[in-house]
Amino acid sequence: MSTSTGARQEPTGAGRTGARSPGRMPAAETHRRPYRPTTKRTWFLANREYRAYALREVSSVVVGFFVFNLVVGLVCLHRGLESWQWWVSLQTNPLNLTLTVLAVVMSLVHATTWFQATPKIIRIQRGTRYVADFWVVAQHYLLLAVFAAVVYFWLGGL
Amino acid sequence: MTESSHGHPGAGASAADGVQPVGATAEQPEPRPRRDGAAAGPEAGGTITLQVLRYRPDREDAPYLQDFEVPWRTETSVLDALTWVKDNLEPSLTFRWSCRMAICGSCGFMLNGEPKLGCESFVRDYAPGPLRIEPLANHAVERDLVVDLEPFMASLRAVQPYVISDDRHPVPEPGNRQTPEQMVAYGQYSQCINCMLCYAACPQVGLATDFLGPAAVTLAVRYNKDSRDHGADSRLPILDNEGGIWPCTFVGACSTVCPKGVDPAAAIQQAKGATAQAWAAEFILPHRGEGR
Amino acid sequence: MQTLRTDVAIIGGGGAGLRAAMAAADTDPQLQVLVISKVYPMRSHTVAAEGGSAGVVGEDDSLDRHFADTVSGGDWLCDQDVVRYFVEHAAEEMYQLERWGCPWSRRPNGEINVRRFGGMSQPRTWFAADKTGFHMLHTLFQTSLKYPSISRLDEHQALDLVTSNGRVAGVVVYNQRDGYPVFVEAGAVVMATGGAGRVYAQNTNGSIVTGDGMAMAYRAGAPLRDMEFVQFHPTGLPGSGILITEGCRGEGGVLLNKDGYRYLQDYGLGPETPIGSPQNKYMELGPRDRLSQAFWHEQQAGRTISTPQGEAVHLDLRHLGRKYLEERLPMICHLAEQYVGIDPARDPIPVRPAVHYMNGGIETDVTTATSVPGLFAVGECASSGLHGANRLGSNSLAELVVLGKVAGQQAAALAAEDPVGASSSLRQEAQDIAATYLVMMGRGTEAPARIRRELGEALESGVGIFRTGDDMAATARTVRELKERYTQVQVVDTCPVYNTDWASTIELGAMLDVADVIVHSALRRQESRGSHTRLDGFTSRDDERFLAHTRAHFRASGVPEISYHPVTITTMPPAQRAYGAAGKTADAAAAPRNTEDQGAAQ
Amino acid sequence: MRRWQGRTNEPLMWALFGGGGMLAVFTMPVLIIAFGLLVPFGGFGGADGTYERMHALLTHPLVSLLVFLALGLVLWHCCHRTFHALHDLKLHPPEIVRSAIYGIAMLTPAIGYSLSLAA
Ligand SMILES: Cc1cc2nc3c(=O)[nH]c(=O)nc-3n(C[C@H](O)[C@H](O)[C@H](O)COP(=O)(O)OP(=O)(O)OC[C@H]3O[C@@H](n4cnc5c(N)ncnc54)[C@H](O)[C@@H]3O)c2cc1C
Ligand code: SF4
Ligand code: F3S
Ligand code: FES
Repeated sequence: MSTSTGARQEPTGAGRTGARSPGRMPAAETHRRPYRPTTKRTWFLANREYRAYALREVSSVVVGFFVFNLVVGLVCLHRGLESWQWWVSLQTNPLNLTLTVLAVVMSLVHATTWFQATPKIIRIQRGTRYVADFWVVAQHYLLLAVFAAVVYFWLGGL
Repeated sequence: MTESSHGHPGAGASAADGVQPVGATAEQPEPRPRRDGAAAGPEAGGTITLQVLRYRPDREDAPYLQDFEVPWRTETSVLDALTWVKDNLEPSLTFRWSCRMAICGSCGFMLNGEPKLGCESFVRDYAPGPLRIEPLANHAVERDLVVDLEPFMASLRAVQPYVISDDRHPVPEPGNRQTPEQMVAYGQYSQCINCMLCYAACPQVGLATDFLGPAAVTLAVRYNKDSRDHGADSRLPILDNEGGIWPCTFVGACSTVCPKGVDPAAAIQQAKGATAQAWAAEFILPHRGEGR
Repeated sequence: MQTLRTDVAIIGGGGAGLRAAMAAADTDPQLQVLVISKVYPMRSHTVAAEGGSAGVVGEDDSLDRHFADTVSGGDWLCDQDVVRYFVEHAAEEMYQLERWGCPWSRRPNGEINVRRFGGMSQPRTWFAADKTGFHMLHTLFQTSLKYPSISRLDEHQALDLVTSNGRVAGVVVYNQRDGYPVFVEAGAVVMATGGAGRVYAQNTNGSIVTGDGMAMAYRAGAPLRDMEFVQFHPTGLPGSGILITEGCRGEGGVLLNKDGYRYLQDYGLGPETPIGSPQNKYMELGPRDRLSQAFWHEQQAGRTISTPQGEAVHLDLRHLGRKYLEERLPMICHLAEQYVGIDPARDPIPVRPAVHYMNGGIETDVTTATSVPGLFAVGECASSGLHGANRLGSNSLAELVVLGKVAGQQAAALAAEDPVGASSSLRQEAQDIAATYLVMMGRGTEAPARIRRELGEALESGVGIFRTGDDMAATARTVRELKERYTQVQVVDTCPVYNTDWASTIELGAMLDVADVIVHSALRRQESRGSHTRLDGFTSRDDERFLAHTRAHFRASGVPEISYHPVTITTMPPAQRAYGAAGKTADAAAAPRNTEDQGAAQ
Repeated sequence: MRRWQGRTNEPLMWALFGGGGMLAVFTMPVLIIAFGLLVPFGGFGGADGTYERMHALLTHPLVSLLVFLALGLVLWHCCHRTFHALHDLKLHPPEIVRSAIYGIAMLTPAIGYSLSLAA
């Protein structure tokens, strides 16, 4: 055991007069040799929960691509019928279509994960209890349905 | 240092003076209450292989797994199993524990890669094994299953986890009134036992070394939401900071693993909301919060 | 060797130590206060306390009642000046905790709520659900972070006190994280290291509750007092000993034997109170010693329930309903579910007595000063004179803060007026102390785990709920023999950092010293009082000979030196200790000065 | 506005991210199905029919502005997550990358709107 070294440490705090930052006393010498594991770059594959998280994050990227697509569409709309027809037919392009199908799936992933998460941020307290998550989530689905209906009737020309 | 085989561990230290620890023939672990009554399952038992991470800073440069064959019964917790190893096979195996009733927060380990309290996890749930026991992830390993808690202790202190009063809100004598409704606002966040499971679960803790982390932020939120406290402004600079709440990307694993249902993920997201509000308020009223 | 200089050194980061630290810092912000703890403070065993903390509030209660309950609960072995001081300051400290943020349970209007507790004539137990100790400890610890003058040595194990001319001048500690010993020089030392329940095989205590501080003070010359009074809690889980709080009974839980009969009515605690309306000091709300003894009798009569972990009785909470249980006793529900697979709303919980609390400890007066100058003691490691022969539930947590504050103030005052200077001879002494412990690493032949196990069993059999001279003598011999074997104890591990093999072996040394004192104190007390109950002819209280504190002094070789000294009695002369219906009459006769409110007593 | 060591503009970034997310989850699934599938495959009649109905409403400069802003907000949300995903991959991108990513979110609708006005 080489624990007690000969070197005699001078006192760190000088008692009544000594000012020292609070908290843990500083170590004078140490036998520590901590091993520091590092996070692997592929950590997000390690378990189900991380994979779900990764999927959620990726879903935004896909949704983002579609927003891009919509912006283009909107510009085309402004530029006249021909442009618009071009954009509409572009959507049926197999590559574009694949992306769209992926976007549908991802937007649903995106929406459902978001809906699951919101009750954590929005907590409605009633007396000594919180309103059950179910109601917060249900409200969200209702809003989604309302928007869907509006778009459906608008585009359907009703 | 050779990796020892089942029932023959500890070739290292004890060999020095020719004394071998008691072998696998030693006594059964201390009995624990078994599942009983309505929920009783059949009395089970057997032996299981524990693969325990070993790292002794004076001997090894890198950790390795050592196998131990351990007898168990229905009521044997993982902590009991480790204690049995320490008492009967390998006295140098090091891990923290105290209360053995899931309240002191000492005994967090990675069990087959998942952060768990050793005293509240039962071997029966891992039979037939093997069960891998490692120190909490995202922490520096001091020795065997003991990890470095000092960074957390620094975060804990940083968030000012105490009631802060100010001139406009003098503390009433003899004490405050606080309705059960007001207690609910922070009650859940006051249940944290500082067990660090959430730190082990949160990837951002591993990625951002200066992240305050789930439990420390939760504690700040606990006080911010306490009707007796007026310190939210004072805690803002710690939370609204590069290493404060922002490294959190709402992975949510912290809440999944929390043994006390604290839900740190919720606390952090609420802190983000409150911080954004404070930001907006200062944007509109630039002098808000200054001079205090 | 590294030397640190501080004004007040507090050994122990539990409720008592932290309260003392804050009081010392408040007394004189110029002083350096150092909290030394072998675990991070929030791991201290105060965290495990469930039920609550006593403090008189409200119109229906009075300080005199709390006083009377405590003194009779302690079977008149309490120092009444201390009890008086304690009851007068308990509520004030509970409010202090409130202002620091402790989440006490409340009434709907926002006022403090109190619950019933065993042996207390009124509901006066403050509680934070069933995690009172947890919330108190975390509140204290977190609040202590506010003080710039409080520093800490976490995960530093205290090894021994250093004295200079009979005055305590510091303590040698071992830094587990960095792996070296440190000499802490201090103007005053406060011992707040908690109990020693781990000396018994079946106990409700955590692994760190090993009586280190008691042993350190004892070796430094401070007597250990009343150590034979070991409290058994009637409701531990069989096997593990995990505590099922008295709060369960306070809320209306009942104890049943194997025939489903509420057996307590047969042991002077009746008449049976109707299910759902518990009454203070009746039946399940009798004191712990009586309830544990009743269990023993039932077991002798074969009316207990056999479980694989030994005999048990049933604690029935079913009538309280799931909603109420989850609100008032959430942790109990969780513990029962986890550790015995029981849903308390559907099935009764098997329970049995387990060692819970050391009523005795390092002798102190009302100022927490020990007989060794410079050394104070507080909390479970101390015997302040408050608990006498049997502590009432919820008096201990309150004691931590009431007397913790006193200890901090006293230590600060001493450190300020009489600072001890550093001297090289002291440092040499410290170095020698460290060396005697450090050489243990990598030596010896006797497996400590085995000694520990045998010790626990010996104490269970000799100084358990009921005692006889023969059994005690046998246990005394066993302890001696174990102490002998301990001189050859084996420490395999030689790693300087986090050497828990070594650390727990040092704890075992402390446990042996404490156990030795327990047995010898018990052997000499030829009467039955409080938690010391004999079966061999000394079955009743003997105020003639034993209305006195037992005092055990350390002797380097041989058994402890036992002597007696008088109990301080101020206003409440010894009377019969009775509960249930008998208690009502006895109380009326015995209680001091409070005759005006006796009518509402029950 | 108070300043302190380490303070970031993250509250603003996060608030916009949250707003965009909220908008995205209520609208995007619907918009993707409607414009990515139903419109191109004649779910609402021919392209000229939808053109009629949409052109009438969406070419109003104010409505158009609002729509571009909304799309920008959603894009902000997506870019914010993309940026953090880089961090998750242990790529700690320099400031310029960060500016570029959030820049996409701001420039895309801006350019779109100017082109529309020009049309
Ligand atoms: C399960 C349980 C439930 C209880 N419930 C109640 C209740 O409801 N009401 C009530 O009034 N009482 C209750 N009690 C009793 C009460 O909780 C304890 O008596 C009290 O908490 C002891 O506090 P303490 O501060 O003295 O010691 P502890 O909290 O045990 O702290 C001891 C401190 O000393 C340190 N220490 C010890 N040895 C050393 C050393 N060698 N070197 C350095 N540091 C050291 C430890 O690290 C720790 O920080 C309960 C006890 C138990 C076990
Ligand atoms: S929040 Fe939960 S998991 Fe994290 S430290 Fe606290 S109790 Fe443990
Ligand atoms: S897991 Fe980590 S990223 Fe946030 S929600 Fe929890 S702290
Ligand atoms: S030992 Fe205390 S939490 Fe497990």
